[in-house]
Amino acid sequence: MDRPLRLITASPVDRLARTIEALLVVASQPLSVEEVAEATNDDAERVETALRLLSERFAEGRSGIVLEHVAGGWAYRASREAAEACGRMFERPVERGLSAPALETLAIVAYLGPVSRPEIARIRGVAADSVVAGLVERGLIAEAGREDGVGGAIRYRSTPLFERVFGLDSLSALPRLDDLGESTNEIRERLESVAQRRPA
Amino acid sequence: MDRPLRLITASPVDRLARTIEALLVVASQPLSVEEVAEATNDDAERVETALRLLSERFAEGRSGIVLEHVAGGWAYRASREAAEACGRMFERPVERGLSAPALETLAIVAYLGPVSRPEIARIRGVAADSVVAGLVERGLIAEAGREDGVGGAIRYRSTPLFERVFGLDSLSALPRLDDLGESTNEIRERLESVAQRRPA
Amino acid sequence: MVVRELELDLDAFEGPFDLLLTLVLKEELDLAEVDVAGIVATFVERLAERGELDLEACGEFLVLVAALLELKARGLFPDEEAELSELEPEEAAEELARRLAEYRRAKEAAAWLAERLEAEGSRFFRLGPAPLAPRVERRLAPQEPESLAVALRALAAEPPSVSLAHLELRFPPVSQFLERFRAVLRRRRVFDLDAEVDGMSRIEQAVAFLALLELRRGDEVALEQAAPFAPIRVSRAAVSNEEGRQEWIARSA
Repeated sequence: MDRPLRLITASPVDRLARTIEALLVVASQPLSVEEVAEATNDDAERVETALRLLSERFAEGRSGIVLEHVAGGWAYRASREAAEACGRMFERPVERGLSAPALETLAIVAYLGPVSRPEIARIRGVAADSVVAGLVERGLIAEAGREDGVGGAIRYRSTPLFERVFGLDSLSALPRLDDLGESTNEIRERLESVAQRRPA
Repeated sequence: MDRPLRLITASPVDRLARTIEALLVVASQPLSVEEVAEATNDDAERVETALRLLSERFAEGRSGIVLEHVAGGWAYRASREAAEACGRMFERPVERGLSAPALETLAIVAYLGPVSRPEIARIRGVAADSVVAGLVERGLIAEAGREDGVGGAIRYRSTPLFERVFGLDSLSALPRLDDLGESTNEIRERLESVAQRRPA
Repeated sequence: MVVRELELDLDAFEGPFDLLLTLVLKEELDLAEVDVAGIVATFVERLAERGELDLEACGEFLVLVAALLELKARGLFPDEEAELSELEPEEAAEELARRLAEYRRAKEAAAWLAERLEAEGSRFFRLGPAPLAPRVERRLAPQEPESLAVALRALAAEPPSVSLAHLELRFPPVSQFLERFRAVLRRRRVFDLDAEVDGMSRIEQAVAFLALLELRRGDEVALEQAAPFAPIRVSRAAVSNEEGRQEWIARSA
């Protein structure tokens, strides 16, 4: 029991523990012992020892960061002591509106849908991938088959949630756009021809 | 100097620090002092004190988790010591580097943004479309409205991810352009010094 | 080698380079009459005589000739660039210097970012939500349907007629040739400049040559010429770490 503190600080297991500490803070999934052993180039037994060490350090009541063993492996969570503050942080206020790219894209899907990403990109003059993904995630638009059957681009349409958010009984209740064209096709053609003349 | 250890452990700032520790481990973005103050229901000054305390504890060389001020807020990252192990397990945000055109475009957007593709093309002298699309896909730049309001070209700005990847506190941490290159006047002076206005 | 003392013997002008610049800036010599390619040829001959490449002189020469070419290109296409041709030569020179400075600063900033990226390469942080973080539901307040119509009308609006043409460089940018030559060198180790620029205008050929000088300056290529006016042979610089890195980055572009 000679100077145990010094020993621990310098021991290789502690170095391994620090590395694991780092891996866990970067991971967006729980990490299994095998995964950690592979990343650290160390053996599973030593990894387990280090993880036990860490779970003592990152324990409820002792630390705000708590290391927990869950189904898929090991991961950090917030301590129970911090639950209230976490609640406040994640309780997002209701968003007042959509970003300009999201609104443009949503308008195209609502009026012209079902419509594919390449078509949206042509009209907006910019790749639509991330904006479309965001709207799908929020449930405002959804996939609606493919263009020209198998192998064509995925098409999107607006959802019932979209209609609720915009207070519409159905899509036919959308404000009229007679000034832009008499039919959906005419409006679509007009938008595409304007897009071609827009400065890249 | 009575039992200082006990005192520190029980002090309210330490409790606050533990709560902040927890918030940071579940947050998806760097947290500003204001956001932390709001979540913890505490005042900004005390939050700052607690953060200073934490950044000493989570410091390079001392811990695998490193707390840093980046992109306008506080966030954890892995220690440099653990970089090798992290490299085996995770992809870097900019895994395969950036091409020279991509870096030039990124520099223009970071310094002059919001800026449109035609403006970027004018400065670089070549079309910027695919380079801009690539940077958007990597999340380093994002749309920021259109030029001249209605009907204009889409403008772009750099993202918080850009600041994090490059380890910048904020955009104002970029070196001043004047310090990097010759100014217009210097170039003009150079032309004139060579021309030296001889009696013709 | 002192660039300003470069002795020129052109159809329109005989004397040192700095005198030529003085006369041009004073509008006592019409730049349209000046054979810029001839100046480049003279410079290359002097370089060849010295046997070794004077990088400093090349850099200075590059800036000066780029300035001359820009001014000349403007003068040669007055109709296509009505707005620019209205500029006084003084203003044109200033505008040119401004643009050169702007592009140079963008390049310097890019170089700084590249260094920074290299230095911060060992920076790892979590992208996305933490594994055990609560799932956040994004709720949207009730929206006005009219905002959709407004957004679509904005997309149908005629683009603003403000032309950016007056801001564009008529004169092919050096960067265009830099990228082109780099692309060629990725496919082939050696090429002849003459074959690459065949069919281009003289101005384009001159700019292509400037690009080569710049590549030489950055040690990306080696240049060989058996004799003055013989074909210029361009080869990839000996493989170095730097080149390996360039190629690696280029592939991921």
